[in-house]
Amino acid sequence: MNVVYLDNNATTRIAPEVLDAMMPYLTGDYGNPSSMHSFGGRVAPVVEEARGHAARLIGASPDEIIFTSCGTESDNTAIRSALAVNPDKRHIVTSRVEHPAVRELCLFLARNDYRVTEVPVDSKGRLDMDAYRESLTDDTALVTLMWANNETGVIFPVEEAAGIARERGIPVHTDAVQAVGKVPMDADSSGVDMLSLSGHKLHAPKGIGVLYVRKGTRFAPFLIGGHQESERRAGTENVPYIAGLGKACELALEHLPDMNGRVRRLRDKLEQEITARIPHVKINGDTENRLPNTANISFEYVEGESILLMMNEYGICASSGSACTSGSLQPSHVMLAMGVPFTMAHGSIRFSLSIYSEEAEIDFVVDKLVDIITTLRAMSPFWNNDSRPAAGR
Amino acid sequence: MNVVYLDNNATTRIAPEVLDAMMPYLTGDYGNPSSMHSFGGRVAPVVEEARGHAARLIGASPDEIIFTSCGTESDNTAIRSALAVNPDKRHIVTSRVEHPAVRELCLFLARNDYRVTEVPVDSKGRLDMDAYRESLTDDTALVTLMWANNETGVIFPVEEAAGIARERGIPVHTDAVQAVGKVPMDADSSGVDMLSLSGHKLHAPKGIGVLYVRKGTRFAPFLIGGHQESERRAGTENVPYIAGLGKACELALEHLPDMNGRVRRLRDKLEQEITARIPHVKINGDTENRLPNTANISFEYVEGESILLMMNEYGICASSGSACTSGSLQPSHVMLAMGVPFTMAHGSIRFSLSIYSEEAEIDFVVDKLVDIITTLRAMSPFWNNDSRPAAGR
Amino acid sequence: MWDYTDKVRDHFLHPRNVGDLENPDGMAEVGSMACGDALRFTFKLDETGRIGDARFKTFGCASAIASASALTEMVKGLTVEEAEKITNRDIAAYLGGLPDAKMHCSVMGRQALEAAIANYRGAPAETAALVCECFNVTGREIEQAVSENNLTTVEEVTNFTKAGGGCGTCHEIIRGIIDRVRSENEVTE
Amino acid sequence: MWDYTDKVRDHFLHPRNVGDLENPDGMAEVGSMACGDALRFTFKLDETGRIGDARFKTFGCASAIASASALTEMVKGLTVEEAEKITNRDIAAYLGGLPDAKMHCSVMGRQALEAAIANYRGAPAETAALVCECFNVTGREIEQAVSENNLTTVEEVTNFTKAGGGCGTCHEIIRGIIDRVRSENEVTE
Ligand SMILES: Cc1ncc(COP(=O)(O)O)c(C=O)c1O
Ligand SMILES: Cc1ncc(COP(=O)(O)O)c(C=O)c1O
Ligand code: FES
Ligand code: FES
Repeated sequence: MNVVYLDNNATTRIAPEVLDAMMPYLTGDYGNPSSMHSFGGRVAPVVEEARGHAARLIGASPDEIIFTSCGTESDNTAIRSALAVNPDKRHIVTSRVEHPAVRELCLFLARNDYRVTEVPVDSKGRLDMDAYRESLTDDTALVTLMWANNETGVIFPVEEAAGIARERGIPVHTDAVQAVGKVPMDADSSGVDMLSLSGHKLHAPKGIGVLYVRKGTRFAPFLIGGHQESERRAGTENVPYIAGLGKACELALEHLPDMNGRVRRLRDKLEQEITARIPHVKINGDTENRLPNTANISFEYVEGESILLMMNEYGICASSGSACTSGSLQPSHVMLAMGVPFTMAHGSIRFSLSIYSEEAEIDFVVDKLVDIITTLRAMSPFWNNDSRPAAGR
Repeated sequence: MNVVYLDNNATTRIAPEVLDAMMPYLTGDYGNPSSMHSFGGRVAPVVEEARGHAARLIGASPDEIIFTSCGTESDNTAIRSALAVNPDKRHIVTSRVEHPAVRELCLFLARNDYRVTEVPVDSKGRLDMDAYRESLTDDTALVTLMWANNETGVIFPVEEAAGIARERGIPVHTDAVQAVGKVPMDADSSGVDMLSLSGHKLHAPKGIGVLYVRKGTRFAPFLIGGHQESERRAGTENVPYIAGLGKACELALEHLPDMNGRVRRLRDKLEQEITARIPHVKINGDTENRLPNTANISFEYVEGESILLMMNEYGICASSGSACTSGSLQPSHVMLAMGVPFTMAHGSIRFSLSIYSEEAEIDFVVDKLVDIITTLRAMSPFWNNDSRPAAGR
Repeated sequence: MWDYTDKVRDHFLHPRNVGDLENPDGMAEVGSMACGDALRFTFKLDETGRIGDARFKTFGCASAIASASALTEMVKGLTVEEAEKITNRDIAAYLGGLPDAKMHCSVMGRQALEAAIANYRGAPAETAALVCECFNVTGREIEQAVSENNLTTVEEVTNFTKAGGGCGTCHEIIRGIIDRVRSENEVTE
Repeated sequence: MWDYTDKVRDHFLHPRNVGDLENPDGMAEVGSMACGDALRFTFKLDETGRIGDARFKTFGCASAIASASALTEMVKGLTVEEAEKITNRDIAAYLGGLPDAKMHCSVMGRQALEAAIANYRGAPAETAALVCECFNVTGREIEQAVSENNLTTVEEVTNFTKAGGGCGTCHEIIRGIIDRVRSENEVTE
């Protein structure tokens, strides 16, 4: 069965060019870049070349790039570092809709001697800037706000938020894992001090990430041990994945126009056709300010897992909330924070496209969804067979 | 030029079978194992199969295996966890010869409200068991001792040490990164509570590790975020490397007899020929209790980097101390802890073999070393041309 | 999907006995939209006093649908007394097992069965599916309030029943109830 | 190796002017085994008063060897006054640059040059290579103590000079000195 993969916010295929870039280091060229023999040493420039590509993609300089093992590690490192270098400050500002890699850590810290303010969002997932401004205190050690939301694609005004924080001398971290490679980005002028990205969201493998740390930012390493990454992240370098991530960053920069042109149009078509052909659906999130590849759509009166599994029968891959929250009965914290009613939150599906997505796939998905939603609604006690909600019976 | 790779304690080649096991997940099968579609879900069993292989290799059960991003992360996680679950105890017992992934963290903790006892070793690198026994206090939160030393291959009596600690209710972690796959191991009966291993020391790639946590051991995660690894290690699973590590563990178990038979004999031959043909050399470390693949040899009156770089001209890869410490002027902390005199410490070279090592390579290395040491000694102010030390002039 | 049995998969993709029975001998509604799953279950006895037909409608995940489908199959041909002995474990077993995290689906089936039997024995039909979780208000209560008082807005419903006065997630459903009751009234008027 | 220039590599693999000059006009020893690098440098003037020959022996890493080799080449043909102007940066530049972490090798070269010129101008030959770091004792001091007092064990040397009374890492070298001095004495006796 052909797979129609519209779950690229969960993870992406490894680009063939990326695999090619990795292969030498998965085969003959397995040396340790820290070694004193040239068999190992000759892979050190490979790491530096990749660092250059990562820097270019996000508008940073190479020495501001630290390779990590994933987006989660980048996020954890940034947050722990900001707290470690500023031990007297005990307050963190974040949002209600962060990825668990930020949110769960903040919740953990809130149980361990920190105060955490989760700035709310409105029904479109937009950050409440007034609440944000008011949340900042003299005790605030860190602002951590995601650049773009993984479930809805909604883009936060991170640069504006960073400006406000910087005026008060508060360091800013942004989880840009979903934004990097989908929208243009210039870390240098953004005002943020730290920025996380993850390889597997941009056609590099799972298990490699980057933490950008602005030059001059005080930093405390998270993984402590050897001297790798200029003493900022210990552990033998994952040379194959670093080489792959470098290539992926290079490609992502090239593909930005396709992402924001063709892919965006495909996403828009998907949404338009679905809303045209299926009653009682709703697009979640601020459609004005969104990643070009993400559509979060609620199908009222039916439940998400059932939709996913019926789509699965046709080889269609998507997700309900984020991959992490799928399988739980609670609607995702993002939907809850946006105040999406349960009737719709339970039936929200995220479709996330990539540069590999094609128009025929979109047409196929829309056709199948019409059937699936009809079938499921026919089974729903909240739906009458004459295509009306039967709410409350 | 042919490469003669005798630096397997630094890193190893990826076994072809391991690469084969990884390839599906680097190409078509790129799904996220946490996804609700079978394209992602079908890779979840791959992760579990790998967990089984890792468990079998070290004598554990699969649910005691947590996949991490490297040996350093495993070590950091174990140590941080032990302290986190026992916040009232402020004392750590370790040895003087640990890898930086343990040692640097302990030194960091010693600067941050912990007391650290580094148990000494004797001139052969053997743990001082009396000092160890005396070091344990009611305030001791953790004992962390390496199973085998990366520079000398000396094996610590970890099981005996663990027994002593357990009698006092003190949790024990062992950095078994160098030991796993080289000597038989049974975590279950070993008495240790936590054990670290790293993939790239056993023919899996760099950037994947395991932390074994004995069932019932209280545990605090290090990376906080999503629900992966049964809530014990957040971050999207590195499926290709996990699959590769599983295969590598399976192979390592198969190859244990070769490692402890043929490879050990090759190592012994290397040492015997070198001591027979080159004057003023010394084997460092307890030759009775050593990894079968490691030889640490001091060439008096010459300096290690020079030896390495001359060997490099012949394509011979080895290292001076550990890869991490190479390039620094100080002899490694391991040599210093063993009290190896500077005359010998600076000229100590580690040769580390693998199951891919061949006899012809050993012969080649010995031949070349005879020339190299002669050349360098002819340049040394501490050596007379009549093959005698000229010390003190 | 990969940790569902083939039987679950079959009952999810090809559910048996979907629908509502007219004039059922027993009926019940359990769960709620807020919980993430809800089930309406009806049955009818045949001339021999055994359960001749049973139907369900489910809002929920694959295993909720499969559990309800299984339940309808399992009860057919049983006496009410026999059916009463079916436990949630029986439902799960019938499906070849359910993942731990999904056992509550079989529990919901068992609850619906129990409530429908109680209804058969004279208890008021349990259409007690909660609409407003915040204030514990069922659909029937809202229906009654709307129809008896001719309510037309959510605000009014909140005033009469408290429903909708909390988090607000039930507003859509309340609006739906109002629409339905009013259209029914129009017909009868 | 990969961050050494080709010139460093060349001077390391093919060092120029290795050895000791007999009856040098200037000589010096700097560094120590404990430090990880040491250099003995000697030069001789030719009939025109220029440096006609220069030799080195180095214990150290590739860049230490290359720096010493470079130094011997650089000074040849210069007057002492001209040679005196050579800085450690000049040595590094001659080699096409040195990695930051290795600049100390060029510094050692410069120090040896300076000390050898001082020796040429009448200062005692600086064979001051430290043997015992703990107590700052040079090889010459130990040599003297051994030969003047006929010492035969490291313990005795420690008693006389303190050398060897600390970490003990210098014991081997002290033993070497004892052996050498005694064998020289045997010859002369
Ligand atoms: C004993 C020991 N512990 C820990 C490590 C760290 O492992 P990794 O490089 O995978 O972080 C190494 C090797 O580098 C090692 O030899
Ligand atoms: C917004 C966001 N942050 C962080 C992460 C975590 O990245 P990783 O899975 O590489 O740890 C993800 C994806 O999983 C994400 O979408
Ligand atoms: S569910 Fe009705 S107000 Fe919250
Ligand atoms: S160097 Fe001589 S005793 Fe330490």
